Amino acid sequence: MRYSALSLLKNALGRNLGWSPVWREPEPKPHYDVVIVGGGGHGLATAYYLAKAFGVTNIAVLEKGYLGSGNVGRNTTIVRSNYLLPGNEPFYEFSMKLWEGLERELNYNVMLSQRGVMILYHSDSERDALIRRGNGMWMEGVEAELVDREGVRRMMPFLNFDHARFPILGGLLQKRGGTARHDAVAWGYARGADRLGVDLIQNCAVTGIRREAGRVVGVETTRGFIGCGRLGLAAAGHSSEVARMADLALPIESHVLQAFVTEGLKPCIDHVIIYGAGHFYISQSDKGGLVFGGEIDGFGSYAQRGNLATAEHVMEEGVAMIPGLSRVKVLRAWGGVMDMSMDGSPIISRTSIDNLYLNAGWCYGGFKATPASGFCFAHLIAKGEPHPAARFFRLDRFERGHLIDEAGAGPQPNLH
Amino acid sequence: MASLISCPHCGPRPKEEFAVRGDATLLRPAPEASDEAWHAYVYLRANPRGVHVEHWQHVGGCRRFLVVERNTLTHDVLSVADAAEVAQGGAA
Amino acid sequence: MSDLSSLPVAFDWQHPLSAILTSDVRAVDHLEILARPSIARVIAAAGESVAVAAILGGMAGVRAAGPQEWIVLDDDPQAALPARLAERLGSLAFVLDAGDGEVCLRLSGPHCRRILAKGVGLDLHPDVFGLGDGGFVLCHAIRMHLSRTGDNLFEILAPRSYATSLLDALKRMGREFDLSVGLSG
Amino acid sequence: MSAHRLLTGGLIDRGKPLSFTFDGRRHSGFAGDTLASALLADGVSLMGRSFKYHRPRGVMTAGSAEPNALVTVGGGTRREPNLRATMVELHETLTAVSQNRWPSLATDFGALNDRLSALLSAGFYYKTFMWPSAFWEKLYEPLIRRAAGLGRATLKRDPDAYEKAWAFCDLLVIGAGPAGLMAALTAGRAGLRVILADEDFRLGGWLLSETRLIDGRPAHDFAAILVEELAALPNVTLLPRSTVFGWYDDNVFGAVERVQKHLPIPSDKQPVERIWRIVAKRALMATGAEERPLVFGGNDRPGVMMAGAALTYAARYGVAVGKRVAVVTASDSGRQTAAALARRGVEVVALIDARTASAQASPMPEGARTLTGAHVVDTLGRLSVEGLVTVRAGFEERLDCDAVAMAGGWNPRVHLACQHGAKPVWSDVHQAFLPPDVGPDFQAAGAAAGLSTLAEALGDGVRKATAVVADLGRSAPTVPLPEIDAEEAASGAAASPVWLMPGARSKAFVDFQNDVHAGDLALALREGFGHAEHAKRYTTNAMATDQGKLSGVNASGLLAAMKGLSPAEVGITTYRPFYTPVSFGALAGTARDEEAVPHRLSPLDGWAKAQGAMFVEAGLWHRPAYFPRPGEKDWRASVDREVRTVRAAVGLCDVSTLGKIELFGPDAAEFLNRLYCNPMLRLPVGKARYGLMLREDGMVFDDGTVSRLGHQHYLITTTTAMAAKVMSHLEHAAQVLWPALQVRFASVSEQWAQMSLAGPKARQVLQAVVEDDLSAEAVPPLAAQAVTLRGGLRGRLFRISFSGELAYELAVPAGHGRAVAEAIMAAGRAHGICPYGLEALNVLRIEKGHVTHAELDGRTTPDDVGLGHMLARQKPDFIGKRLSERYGLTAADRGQLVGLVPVDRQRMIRAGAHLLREGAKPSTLNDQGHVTSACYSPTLGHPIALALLKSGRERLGERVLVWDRLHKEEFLAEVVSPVFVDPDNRKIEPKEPA
Ligand SMILES: Cc1cc2nc3c(=O)[nH]c(=O)nc-3n(C[C@H](O)[C@H](O)[C@H](O)COP(=O)(O)OP(=O)(O)OC[C@H]3O[C@@H](n4cnc5c(N)ncnc54)[C@H](O)[C@@H]3O)c2cc1C
Ligand SMILES: NC(=O)c1ccc[n+]([C@@H]2O[C@H](COP(=O)([O-])OP(=O)(O)OC[C@H]3O[C@@H](n4cnc5c(N)ncnc54)[C@H](O)[C@@H]3O)[C@@H](O)[C@H]2O)c1
Ligand SMILES: Cc1cc2nc3c(=O)[nH]c(=O)nc-3n(C[C@H](O)[C@H](O)[C@H](O)COP(=O)(O)O)c2cc1C
Ligand SMILES: [Zn+2]
Repeated sequence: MRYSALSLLKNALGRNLGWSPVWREPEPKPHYDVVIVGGGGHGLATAYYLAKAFGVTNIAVLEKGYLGSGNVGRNTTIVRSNYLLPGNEPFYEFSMKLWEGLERELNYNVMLSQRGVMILYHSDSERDALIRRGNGMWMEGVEAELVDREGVRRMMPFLNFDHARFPILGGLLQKRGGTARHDAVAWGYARGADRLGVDLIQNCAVTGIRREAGRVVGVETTRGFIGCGRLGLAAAGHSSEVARMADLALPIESHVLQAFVTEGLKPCIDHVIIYGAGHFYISQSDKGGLVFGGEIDGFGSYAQRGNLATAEHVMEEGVAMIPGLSRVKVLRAWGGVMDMSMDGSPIISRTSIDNLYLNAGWCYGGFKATPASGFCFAHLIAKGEPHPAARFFRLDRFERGHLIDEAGAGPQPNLH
Repeated sequence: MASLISCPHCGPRPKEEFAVRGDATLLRPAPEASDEAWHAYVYLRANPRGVHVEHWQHVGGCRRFLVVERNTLTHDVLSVADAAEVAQGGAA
Repeated sequence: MSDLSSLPVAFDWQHPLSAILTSDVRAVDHLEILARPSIARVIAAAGESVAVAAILGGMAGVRAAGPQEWIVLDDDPQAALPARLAERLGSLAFVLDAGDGEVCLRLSGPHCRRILAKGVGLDLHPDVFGLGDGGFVLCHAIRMHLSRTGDNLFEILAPRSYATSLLDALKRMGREFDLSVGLSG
Repeated sequence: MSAHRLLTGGLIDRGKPLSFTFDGRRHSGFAGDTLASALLADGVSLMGRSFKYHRPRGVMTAGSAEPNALVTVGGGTRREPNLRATMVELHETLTAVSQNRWPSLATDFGALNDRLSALLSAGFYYKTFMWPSAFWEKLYEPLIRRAAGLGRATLKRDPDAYEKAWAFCDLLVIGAGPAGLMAALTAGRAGLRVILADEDFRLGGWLLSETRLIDGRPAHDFAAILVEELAALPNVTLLPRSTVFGWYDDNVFGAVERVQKHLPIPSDKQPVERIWRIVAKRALMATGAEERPLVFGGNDRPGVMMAGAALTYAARYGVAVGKRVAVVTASDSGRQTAAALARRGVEVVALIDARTASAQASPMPEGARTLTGAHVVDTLGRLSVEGLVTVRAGFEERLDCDAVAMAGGWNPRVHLACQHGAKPVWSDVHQAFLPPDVGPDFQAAGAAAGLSTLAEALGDGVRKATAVVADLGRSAPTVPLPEIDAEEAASGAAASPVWLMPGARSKAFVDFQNDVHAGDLALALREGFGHAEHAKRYTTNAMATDQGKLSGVNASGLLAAMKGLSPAEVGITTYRPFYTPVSFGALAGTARDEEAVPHRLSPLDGWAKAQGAMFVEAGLWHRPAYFPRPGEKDWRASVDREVRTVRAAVGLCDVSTLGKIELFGPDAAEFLNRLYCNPMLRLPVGKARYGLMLREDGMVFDDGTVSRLGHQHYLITTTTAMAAKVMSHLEHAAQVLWPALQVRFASVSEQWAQMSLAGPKARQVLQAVVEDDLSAEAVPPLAAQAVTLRGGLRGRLFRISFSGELAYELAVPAGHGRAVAEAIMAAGRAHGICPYGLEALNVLRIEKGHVTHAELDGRTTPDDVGLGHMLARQKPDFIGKRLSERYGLTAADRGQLVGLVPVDRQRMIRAGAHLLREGAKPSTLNDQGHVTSACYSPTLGHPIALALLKSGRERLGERVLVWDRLHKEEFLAEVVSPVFVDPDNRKIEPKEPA
């Protein structure tokens, strides 16, 4: 059913009884040309583009929980393409462009809100690093703007400009950056893929990868064996667990990142703001809750929940940046299991097994990557060669020393 | 466990006093070991969902590196020992 | 060289907290800033911690500071602890002068546990943290050495550069109980 | 007496009237009232508007589950939105205003949404607003955003203080109802360290609403006696006004205590709120149960509320919620409540029981009609309820009433026990979700464990606490249970809940605040969002400020009913902190503003201040940036002067913040040799050497100096920023990598004040304060030795130069630092000495091509920054050796350190500019590198810069385009050697004494 204001009106008159399911609930077939493990944003987008742009149609996405139950449904929804390194910037800009057409592409309003993303700086060296970043963006044709202190004050008067320790001196603004509605992205791609014939199979955990003669022939699942021609892994925080089923060890650690939302407030923060002196970012959802987060908890975890100490630290930084948050109340805290790679950048790559492909290592920044990740992974699976925008995201870059280390923190994931 | 770690030297202490270094099962290869061994040591991680052995440093306390056996799914801590003692085959 | 040391001391010594305002009245809960204690850090040489512990065992002012490490403290600035200890311990240990690097504070009074609970994640109940117990702890992100030296008496050693910040934190923690602050001596 | 205040009873102090305002109108209440009870007493039933449809709403509960009566309290910087009127303690001068309405609560234009509700069905926004695409940003989204939210935050600086504290106990009891009080008493008498926390300002839980006598006295008196005994026990801590909001790993609980929120003007000696981190050996969840609303048409009209709440208002606050109350129930509990209401003097006009006659009969209030097997299909009235419509056996009837009390059964408050991921367990016997078994450390007691009677709750508290006492190795006293008059019968198997009363004539709400009605859940199911978590996200059920305390279980029940499943199969959405919302301020505690992180002050801080330094934050340090003099028009003027003075005469700079680590032991040399990439074994005693540490991945980690003070005694320095990391790195190497090496080390950063004296006149000046001979023969470049200062003070002297000048670093015990610095300044006055700061230091080092963190950013190899010659590949091993050989780290086209000089000498190069070949089009592919550091060189008289340029060392003499698109600048620069000044290092040891 096509969505539009008209269909909404028609159905309203029919007391909304006319709507039909957004996706089927098919039984798994015995064999697919391509099986994707993981019904998160990336897995669903991959299936969608495989069917839409690369002509593969016999596809299944296997999801152990419900669609969108992973990180796509628990992130702080920031989308931007303001990366530092040339290995990353073109890819994220490609993603940004796909975002900008996504509602039309999917006939689903993912509520992309290009309200502007501001990274604040508090010292001369932070400013210099942002200038480098901004000029790198312009190299890729991406608009960026260095805003001085007064400019920032006009846009965000509630910030703590007078902080004697970490005064706000200015910021780097990407106007096209913003937020998108997390769940809608999963649902929109799922609906789109389903309409193109992709089987979305929920409550179907992959428990083994069957190989014959060095090639993958299918996967064992909680709903039985499912054969496949090619296998794509898009399991985010669980990548290591799934890859282990094919005896692959990955350059990845799984860490928990918490996110938070406040009670609903009348609009008061109009941009996405990233605090440079610490690790804090905040925006206001269209419902009115302030959605924010900070650092990872710092230890390996698959528990999808974090600890109080980290939460307190996030609040400390929040109040340092916006003193007036003090009387705002935090409603809920949750966690996601993140695939932290050893250089902090993603992997979209072939593996040592011929027909097994890997999409992982998204750290805390893979939501914004969803469209391009899906497109590039589909490209790789369908054509066997990397999409140019993702050509640096190879699994063997660690062995070869072609690292893409935005934070310069080296091979210790909890520092990225 | 991640609210508290029982340091064998200092007793139970809040997590903020510790810094996590990562997988403690990895052994630094000999200088002449293969490229693969070095790559595995620096970059590849078992990253288990379940019991994991990690290095935590008690930076806010005694500053010792500890070997912490911990379940990454439940956050239960199963054992904590001094890393140097473990490395030298002492109390494990 | 020897005649140089007989020259008058030309370079004043300054306590990092010498500029603070001390309280007008001494309240029941009080924080005393030691004027200039003699402080030494002792690190046992490899394999010698038992021997060092045995020697230090009999001394006053010895605080455990982790495996193989101790801090020794004497209120008297003339105690010249580092030199004395270096002599006593010989090759068993390395002795460092910490008299300039650390400040020493003493917190006393009926509420001192409640005051410390506002910064230190340590159970200070006497059954758990008894007389003579001590160790490094974080207090408002500052690593300090805390030990119990009496029923309602705690001693704090903190790095010099953090002294002002730590004092501010302790004053805030004690505000509810009108904690007073004063320099000793 | 106000309209609805009962003449007697209640735990309010009728001798203490309080006046307050709501939406500008004056009201009065009594001490002991909440804002909600006082408003109800004054006949105010309309207290809020719902989120989406702006429907008029009244109070539903008497506690923290309140979804509707959210108000903004206070003014100015103390204004606080979204407070539950049911939890706000009344105090004199309290001002409250309603929210989410315009222009007024009674007349709200937003209510137009209600008319359009068919269009605004669940998830409507995903299906529209897509065309034309520009309209989303410009029109639709702003419209949606305008409608967002409930209260308005000020975002002004908060005048109040907050703090955090730790607490440790054997047993934490959460909830001070009958179960919790008895548990605390049992454990307290046994000598355990007990903490009893309750979010209410008065301890007693349901005992404060109970209408029967206990041991012959009113239940609240019984509670007061228990509380009194507990308060007297030294091992028991009572925490009223304290909500336990989270259960974290290792049985650590988070609680927020509202220390002064109930006072008109908080005292500044105390925080307004305090976070407790409670480390509990054992904990009991005695949090009681939440009454379940009934889902029927019009169940949201002001005046419709939970039956238990109606009783609490009567019993505890002396308020009749209506003059004619109808009770709607699907369980015995509603009948009991009706009876209790009547006992408290509230007129119950009807009891509508959805169950048929087979249901157990309970005593009925006199004069109340009883309709069994009846359903409510609608309520009447506009801004408050005036009646209801019931249907029984097909016959419709209108009933007059001004309040409706609904009793859909009880949901144990399982929240906290489910925060680690265990799901609540549906019980067919209880027809409710019970807490999961999460092990012996955290157990439920009383109504939270599914028990329904008072006697059971009291007994369970004793029983569970007794088990804990035994478990912790103590013996428990016998705590006798009190006598209760007219104990109700334990109801045994609960009746099956009525998830939806059939035949609704208007919307039947499930989630009141977010306006989710039964039809929305049906739509979600129809569209494929039938999984409980999908339904939550699609409809926003249970996502409001009350987090589904009233709506969560009902949504499960409804979905289950629609799917023909048991609630057990549908489950319930995930519980997470916070039990109720917690302020940023409380969670941040004292760590705000100046106190956000600790300050570190150098021992020379006082000296620098006296010299008029301008300071800059560098990590935790407060460091002098430059020392302005009168007449200097900007910082550049000061910096240029400082640089020139160093190059021509002498300057003094505080370098105390460098990390300093002393190492001892037979293997210290070997240890250092493995840590640094350059050779360290043969460093002579009395000498210093520049050293470079790598990470294991081959990138530069830190640089500094290594000095050999004795045969087995070394001192290394680190950069200020990396001091802590290097220390950990050493500890890792010593404890984990090579524990067999006999090396010991300690940070001595705090012990020493260190100053750099640089410039051609440095030797003469220094000689004035140092007794030892400072001639080039006695103290040659890279000497490192002990020295004696005038008067006998012992220090350490290093001949180390960062500026390229004749330079010394002098270290003295920190306490003497200021006096020594002052003496040097006095001695140097005749030579034109000046203090210099970080800015001048930076210029001096750029002029010499020395790298700092701008170049050593974790992505550069020694070779990248021109230090490839330091890599001692012949050493058998050092950290970073193997992986630095990888192809990607040795490729010829990596960025390499070069110098840049603008062709037009007037152009200022900026750090962060990128580089392009002359004539090349800007693109990521064409990018040739970037400027890492830049400054104006007073020595050369023009701007200079350092850059990482692809294959840069081969390109000296080439012209590149400096491209700074952010500043809309591009100009040519010449690629030169990174050493701009004195490339042959002649100035380090001037031939002629200057
Ligand atoms: C708190 C938080 C905040 C974040 N904020 C941002 C942000 O602001 N901006 C941004 O760009 N990114 C952000 N991210 C990162 C982003 O959410 C992730 O990088 C991205 O969602 C990961 O890709 P995905 O959507 O495919 O992952 P997921 O949604 O996690 O998908 C993986 C799926 O695989 C399934 N799966 C796993 N194992 C198996 C198996 N054996 N069998 C079957 N299925 C399996 C999982 O159930 C899951 O549904 C954040 C992440 C978190 C946790
Ligand atoms: N069927 C039923 O379950 C039912 C029905 C009606 C009345 N009752 C009565 O309820 C009583 C049950 O006694 P009880 O002691 O188990 O419960 P209770 O309701 O008397 O006490 C629970 C207490 O816990 C507090 N609380 C809840 N969550 C909290 C949190 N997160 N932090 C801090 N405090 C919190 C509440 O403020 C309350 O005071 C009995 O008197 C019983 O008769 C039960
Ligand atoms: C952007 C965003 C906004 C959210 N807003 C709310 C909210 O307003 N209310 C709420 O209860 N939860 C909100 N959540 C949190 C979800 O309820 C949920 O906790 C989160 O998606 C993780 O799922 P889980 O808690 O079921 O594991 C939000 C989540 C995200 C990612
Ligand atoms: Zn320790």
